[in-house]
Amino acid sequence: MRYLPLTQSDRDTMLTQIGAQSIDDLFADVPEAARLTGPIRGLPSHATEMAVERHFSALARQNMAASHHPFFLGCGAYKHHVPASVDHLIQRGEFLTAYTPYQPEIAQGTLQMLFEFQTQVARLFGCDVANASMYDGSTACWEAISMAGRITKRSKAVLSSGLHPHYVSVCETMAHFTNDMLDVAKPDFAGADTQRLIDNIDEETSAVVVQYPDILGRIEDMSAIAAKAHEKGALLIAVVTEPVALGAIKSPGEMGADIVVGEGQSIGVGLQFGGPYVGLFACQKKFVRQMPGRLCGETVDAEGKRGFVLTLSTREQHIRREKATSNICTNSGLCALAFSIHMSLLGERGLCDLATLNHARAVQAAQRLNKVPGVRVVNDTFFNEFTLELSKEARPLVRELADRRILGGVSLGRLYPDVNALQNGLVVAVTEIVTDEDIETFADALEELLS
Amino acid sequence: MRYLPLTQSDRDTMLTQIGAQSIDDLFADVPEAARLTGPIRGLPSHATEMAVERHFSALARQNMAASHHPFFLGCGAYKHHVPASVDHLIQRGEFLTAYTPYQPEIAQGTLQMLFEFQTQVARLFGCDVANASMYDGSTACWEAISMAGRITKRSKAVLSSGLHPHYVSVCETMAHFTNDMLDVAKPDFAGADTQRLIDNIDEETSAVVVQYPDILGRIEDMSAIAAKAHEKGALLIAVVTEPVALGAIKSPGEMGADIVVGEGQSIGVGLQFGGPYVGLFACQKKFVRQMPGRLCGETVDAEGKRGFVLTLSTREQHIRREKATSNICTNSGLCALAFSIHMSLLGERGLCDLATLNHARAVQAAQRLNKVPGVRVVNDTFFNEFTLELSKEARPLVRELADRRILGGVSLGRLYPDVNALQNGLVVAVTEIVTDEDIETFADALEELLS
Amino acid sequence: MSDLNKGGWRPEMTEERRDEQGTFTGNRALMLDEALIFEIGDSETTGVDLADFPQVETRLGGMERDRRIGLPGLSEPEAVRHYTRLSRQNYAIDLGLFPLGSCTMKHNPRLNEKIARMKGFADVHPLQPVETVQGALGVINELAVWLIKLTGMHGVAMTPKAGAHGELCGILCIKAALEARGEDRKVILVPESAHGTNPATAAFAGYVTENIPATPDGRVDLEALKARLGPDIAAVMITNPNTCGLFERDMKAISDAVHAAGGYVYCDGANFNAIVGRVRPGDLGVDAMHINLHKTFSTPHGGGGPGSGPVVLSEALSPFGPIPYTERFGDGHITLVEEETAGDRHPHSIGRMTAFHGQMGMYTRALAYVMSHGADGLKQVAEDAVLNANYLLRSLEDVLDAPFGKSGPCMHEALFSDMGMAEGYSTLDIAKGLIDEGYHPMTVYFPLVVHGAMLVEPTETESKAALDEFIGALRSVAIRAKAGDEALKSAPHFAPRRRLDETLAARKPKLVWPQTELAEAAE
Amino acid sequence: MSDLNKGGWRPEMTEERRDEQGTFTGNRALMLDEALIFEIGDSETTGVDLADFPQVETRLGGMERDRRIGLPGLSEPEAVRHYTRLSRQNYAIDLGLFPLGSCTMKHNPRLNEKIARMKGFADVHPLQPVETVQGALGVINELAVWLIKLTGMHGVAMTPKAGAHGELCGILCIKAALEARGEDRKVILVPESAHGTNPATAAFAGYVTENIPATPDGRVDLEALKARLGPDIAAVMITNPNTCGLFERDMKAISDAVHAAGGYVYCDGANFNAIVGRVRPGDLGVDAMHINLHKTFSTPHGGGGPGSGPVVLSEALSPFGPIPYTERFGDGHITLVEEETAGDRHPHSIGRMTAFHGQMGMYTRALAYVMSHGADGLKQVAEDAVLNANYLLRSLEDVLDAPFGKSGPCMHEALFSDMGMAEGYSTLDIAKGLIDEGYHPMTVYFPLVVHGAMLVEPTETESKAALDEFIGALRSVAIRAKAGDEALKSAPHFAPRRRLDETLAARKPKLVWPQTELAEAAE
Ligand SMILES: Cc1ncc(COP(=O)(O)O)c(C=O)c1O
Ligand SMILES: Cc1ncc(COP(=O)(O)O)c(C=O)c1O
Repeated sequence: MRYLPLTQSDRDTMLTQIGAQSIDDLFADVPEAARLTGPIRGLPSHATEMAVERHFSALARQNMAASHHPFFLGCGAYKHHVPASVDHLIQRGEFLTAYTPYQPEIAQGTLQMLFEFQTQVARLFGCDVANASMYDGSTACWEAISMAGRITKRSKAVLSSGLHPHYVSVCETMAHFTNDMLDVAKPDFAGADTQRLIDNIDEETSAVVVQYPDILGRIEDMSAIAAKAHEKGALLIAVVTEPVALGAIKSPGEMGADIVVGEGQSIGVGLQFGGPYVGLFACQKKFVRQMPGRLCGETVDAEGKRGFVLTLSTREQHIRREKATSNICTNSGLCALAFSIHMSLLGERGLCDLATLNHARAVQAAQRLNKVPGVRVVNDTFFNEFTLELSKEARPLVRELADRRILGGVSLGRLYPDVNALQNGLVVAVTEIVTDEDIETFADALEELLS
Repeated sequence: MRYLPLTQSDRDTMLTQIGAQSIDDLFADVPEAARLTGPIRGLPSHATEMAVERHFSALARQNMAASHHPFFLGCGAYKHHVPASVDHLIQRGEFLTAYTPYQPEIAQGTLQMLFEFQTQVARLFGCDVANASMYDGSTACWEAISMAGRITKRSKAVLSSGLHPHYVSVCETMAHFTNDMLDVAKPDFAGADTQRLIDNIDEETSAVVVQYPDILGRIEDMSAIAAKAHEKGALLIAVVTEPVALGAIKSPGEMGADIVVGEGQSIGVGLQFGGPYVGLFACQKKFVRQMPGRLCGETVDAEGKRGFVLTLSTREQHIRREKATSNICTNSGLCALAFSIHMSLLGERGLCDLATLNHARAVQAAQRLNKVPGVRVVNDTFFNEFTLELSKEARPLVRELADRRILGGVSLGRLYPDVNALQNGLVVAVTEIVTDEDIETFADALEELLS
Repeated sequence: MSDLNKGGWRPEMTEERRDEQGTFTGNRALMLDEALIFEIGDSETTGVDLADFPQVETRLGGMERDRRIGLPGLSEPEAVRHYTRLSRQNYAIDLGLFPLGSCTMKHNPRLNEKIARMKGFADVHPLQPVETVQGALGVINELAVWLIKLTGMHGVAMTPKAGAHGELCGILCIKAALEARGEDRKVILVPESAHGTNPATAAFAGYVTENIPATPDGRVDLEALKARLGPDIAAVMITNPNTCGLFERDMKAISDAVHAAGGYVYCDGANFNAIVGRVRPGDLGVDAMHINLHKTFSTPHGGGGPGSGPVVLSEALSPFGPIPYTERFGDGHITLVEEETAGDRHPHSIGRMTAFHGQMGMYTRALAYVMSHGADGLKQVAEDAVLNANYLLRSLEDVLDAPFGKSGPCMHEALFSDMGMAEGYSTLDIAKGLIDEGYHPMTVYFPLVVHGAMLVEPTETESKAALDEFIGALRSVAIRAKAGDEALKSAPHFAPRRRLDETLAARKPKLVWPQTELAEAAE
Repeated sequence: MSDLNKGGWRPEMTEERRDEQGTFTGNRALMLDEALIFEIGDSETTGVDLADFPQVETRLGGMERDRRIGLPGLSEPEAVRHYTRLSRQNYAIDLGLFPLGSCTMKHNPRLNEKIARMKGFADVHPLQPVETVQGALGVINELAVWLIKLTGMHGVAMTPKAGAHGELCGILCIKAALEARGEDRKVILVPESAHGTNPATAAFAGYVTENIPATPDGRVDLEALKARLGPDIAAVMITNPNTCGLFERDMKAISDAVHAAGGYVYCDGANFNAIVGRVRPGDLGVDAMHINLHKTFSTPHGGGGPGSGPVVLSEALSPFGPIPYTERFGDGHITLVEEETAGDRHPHSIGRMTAFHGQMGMYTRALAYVMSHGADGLKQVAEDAVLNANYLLRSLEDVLDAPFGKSGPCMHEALFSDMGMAEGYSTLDIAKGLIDEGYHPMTVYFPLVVHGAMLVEPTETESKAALDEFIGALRSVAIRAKAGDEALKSAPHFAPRRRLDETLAARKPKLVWPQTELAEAAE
């Protein structure tokens, strides 16, 4: 077998040397009843590389790949062009096949990269510090609520109706078992629920959670929410699912967010059918010891040279066990690397230009689609994603578009199957990958399907 | 521009520091008349990575890729399954972006690999030594003839009719200008021209050149040719275009070949529409100082540690200039690496099994195709490639097969447009990538097209 | 005669800037130092070219950014070099044996990398209509079947993002099952030798944890455990094989006892590599077990992640598994059970563990891995992993103390303590000495139950020659630690950095590069 | 109590095997030694799994192999590690500045690697029906158009496999043109500063070579050249910019003179990077010039190749270009002119230079490169390359002798001599000193016209900061060479190997691993 270096004669020699009769001797502690005598039944036997590759090629062909079709999906996962050098670099064996950098003398590559990543994320979010990544945006969101609970010693969080419904679900799963209270609401085409949030923050509130831009693509100023939260001793948690937006709009930190979490997939990582992604987690300095996850810090070595280590580990499970700030261990290191490389390639100029380009394309698309009879753009404000209200239910329409080889957005019916008022909503994302032709094709198809 | 690190302010600073008014000062030696004032006209301006990638995707889609269709082409280029690790490893920046190992202290990676490659090639071909690669099989073939000329001080080479016609062409191009004599002939379904070769070797003959297996896929014993050549003071040059064959059949060295050249594409490199490929070049020890190309040799460093260097450079152009054994400089290093990695992964067991598998599939295919009315298998012997004589002209038929999405072999009409007797010939290669289904599909299509 | 540089400008760097070892750059031939992106890049440089943008009226609603962010950019050549040079300061499986106990640092096949990058998997959006992602759903479903059969369990929750997330999912399912029975048990029992994520997870899910006592031979004390069982015990969390490298002989009896007391058995499956294809946890009475695809199933660790932690579930727990999940119909079509249909099809679900479908990129790799090995090959994996560990154990126990060396064969890892080292020498010195020898050290100071623990896991992807070389190096270092070799106290000597001051890092945390320094560096 | 190892077996390696620096393995942390595949592998091990083969009656005609070959095999983990470890003993552009004069070691964009691997290019057979490879032919054709326009020439022969092969192709075209005129000229004039391939090529094509005299300022001596022209001169081969880093001011006059004397002008285009987009060789009267796609057009050097050397041709030489080549029709369809059609379409062709269509894998990369830069970007490439070189020249000329420093601005490379070093110190010491500083040395001892030549070519893909660091390092080393620093004589100190004994290698060539040693090693 190609992955197993031991030859049969190696095995025999080694068994003899350690005084075992056969390999079964080494499994002597397994109770008789649980010992299997042959390979597990009902599973195939080994396969050649070629056979495996062909199997997957056949499966891959059953999927419509984003780059082969006009593509307008967003809602928490965005398709951007990722430079080829990113994927080349993350495949360097020294990055790909390294473990968590617990031995810093031979892990400076990963550590320095994490330090750079943390700085990039903190600056982008307008925060003092950021950690070395979480699983994804949705789990980071719950971790932020949980952290706010530890800080405020309160257990009620007020969630914006504009928070991604899957993020809400993840929080609900956890809150149900931790006896936390979540104040939730569903989105409304009429506008964001800033006022509801402000009204509902009270002395019991640990945090108010606002997505920016929100699930329908709207951009709202969070300053007033932050002010009210701080007045009541609560924290403002901002959630960013499209970090590219921050090349064009104010950072949440500027508006007073105490914790900012986000999904970093959009930069460097790609769609990947939902994972692995990379959770971004930043906060203001005073909360650093309540942060979940790994942190990389600068220090010096025995010769006084600058170097990096994982630090403040007394927050973490491997040191603090049941008293840790989170149970997270393995995080999303390689995706953080991809994010960081892509962000270094962009730089401030590139990120801002990319944001401007995305916005410009989205505005063009919104104008064009708004002209289609039976289509109304819901948003007053948006970055690269906006919501259409259609004259028909959106969910079947999305399938019809797919039949025409157009991946035409995310229907709100998929996200909110139980909210009648949203069934005609279609969330459309437009990034730099969308061409004029794509927009025309989409508009034409919509026109036909809606008439 | 993404590949240019100088900023405009860097440029200005540097120009000022070196005392130039403008960049034009640095081009002052270019005569006025040849100075262009702006970008060259008629060429597009810079393009984004995404735009370039899309351009090539569109071009790539216009080609029928071998792995997407039943595929039976050979004749000097073979499709084998190359393990994914090969391509991963040759993309290591330290291999990919290194230069020729002229500074051995920081090029031991490339050098040790070349030493291993040379040993693999020499052993495979049954020779004492091999060089660090040539451009491809066809140019290696001429280099061998040229080398035989230097050794024997004669200038007539007898070429087997089974030698790849493109290789013959390359030799003819050169021989025309170097005033060498080539005794050539066209292949014949009746059998190999071993006797012609033996008969034509005389005291003027520098070398006799025999392809093994030959262009029609036939396998002939070269021992008698070697004996006659040696008797007359000539050399036997064997040419191997499908090195996988040598996992199943005797090496040319065993049969008395003095120089063995070949095309290494088949192992590790892939089809690549004809290039880059890798020329293999091996010979017996006594001829080593007449070899063309680079050689890597073992030595020790100042501390006595084993190390490798390029050696016997007095054969080469950079030292010997017009007296060099060849003008070759850049060779095919990275393809040699791919070859060597794939060969190390195979090992003797893997190579022999691969050869057995290829042969078995080919025999199955030959049996099946031979049953198609209007088809006759020409070969008595073959490895993984054989020739069919069809009841129709093969060249248009190959195009008709392509219309049915079958890449059904190489027509002899393409290779020998001027030899009438060969127009119904179709050379079919069958490697491990061919499935039973592929064979059936091919046979069925042939049956239809020939009826 | 050139007109250039008449002024005779020269750079200001003739002065000697050489360090102790005599180089100007601080480099050592191929060991290259590398500055931070904040020192190299500047905010106007970019390594990405973009199309011109059309002029439009913005719809940003007055929220335009008006401050600079402070993100340095690099041209592509600078970026490639920066990250390539950084990478060279890392150790990795691709460089050599990586014997981190509990981490299963096995070879990561490159075929899997290739497959994960096929556009049909890598370039698909999680919210595409299910009809357009049948192949992607197929991968998830096929892998689910493999995991269920390999473990002999009833169901599997695929979405957890890593081992700890899988633990959380399993514990929540247990909590949900108890809730469904109307019970509110408060305590989870966890052995002291357990990985930190076990108690952390229990706490994260709102439980209190208590210790499970161990026997002197390194296993769960069945009688003591039984004595503690009762109506307040929600579950036990047991690692099997355990972190001392031993198989829990009494696992089935433990499960039976826990079940009899109305609790559930959570098994930490991080060490599944020792038994995959040879023992099915389902046969031992386990209710939930996470599988680290980034351990047993060869997906790369990536310097810390991403991983993937599917949890296999018993029949009792399966109804509570999270959404979304895949269901295959007779005709081969696959559907996704999520919010809309969960109400009917999966009413007891705990809900979502994560936004989308989990770690697709790891599923492709893991499925490619299990298909490559097949059921026969996976059995061989376990056997070779265990053989390699036992070979190591027996090759080292005369120079390193093996506290449980007499407790039976070890499984896929061998545990040593620091007993017998010279005064003032510790496990840390052995670890740092191994670095100089060209190895990543083993796991150190874990599990906590052994003093100065060294947990050595070679995995099955090491050849005998590689093991022998490692054994030689470790013996040499161990002997030096016993002899009190001074040089060992200051190891590593040859790594990119000497020992790093972790106390300083924690005392005065510098977690980001200061904003002001960018401006300066960029000048 | 374990029953294992009752005999108390221990490995036989407790004895000290530590080297001078104190390690057992000989490794230095991340600088890892690596044995040969013949020492690691054995002939029964394989890293490739194959399908079972059907039993058939063989058709090998009794030629079955009956001896063993002696090819060692490695499992995949061993292979990945072997080559990864080897790679780490190399310097490369990806690691740092690689200032090899005449080699144009510029950044190799990763986009190009991705494109070259698209199945539509990488997985296509050279003899497929042309209808099935229109996109591949399109790449060749598009690149041909770029090369013709960039050089202002009439045609291009795409198939040559590298620079020297391009030279050969160009010289054969010249020979064919002369032959067509019924002339048999015997001599090609080549300056002493020319690259070795120039005279070697001329000789390979059956010519004798003679020197072209140079002026003291480092350029061709036009008057002396004119004096030598005559009916025996087939061609001159001139490198422009030349290998002293200077532009041949008189190039047009040279061409005119050669043409007037009935000869042809071959230009070595290895240094095209200095002028691409700014000067068209066609405007200087050149008849043939090869272009190293692996220099100016960024295709990777790969540790020695593969390259690609298309030759652009003047109207006079175009009829003689090799087959096959592509022709695009008005409707976009592309045809391949090869044996069958050459008779009608291209009757004077010299024939094939190589079996197939040349270096497809390099065409894709080069075309991606020129498209990325565009005509505007390529002009900037030349300007930045020249600026960087001049900046280096002026930053170093006070510590290193620049023999042609007063001959005008340099082009894309700067030339220095060893004048002024301390007794016993040479260019070699500077080169080896740079290795310790973390750099690949410049080209040394070439061109031959300068004593102890050092030819430094930074390329345009280096930042100012990278240049400054290199300048500092080179100044430091140069000053040490002038001061006679002992340590420099034994440099490099930190590389994987110290200076290697090249004499020994040549005196007792060991070019392959001896067969017998495999058997031994495998035991
Ligand atoms: C025994 C054990 N349990 C649980 C975990 C946690 O797994 P993960 O890091 O994937 O969250 C680990 C991994 O380090 C482990 O070794
Ligand atoms: C000036 C010059 N001419 C010709 C060549 C030969 O090119 P190649 O190595 O591609 O054959 C080189 C390359 O080294 C060169 O520098």
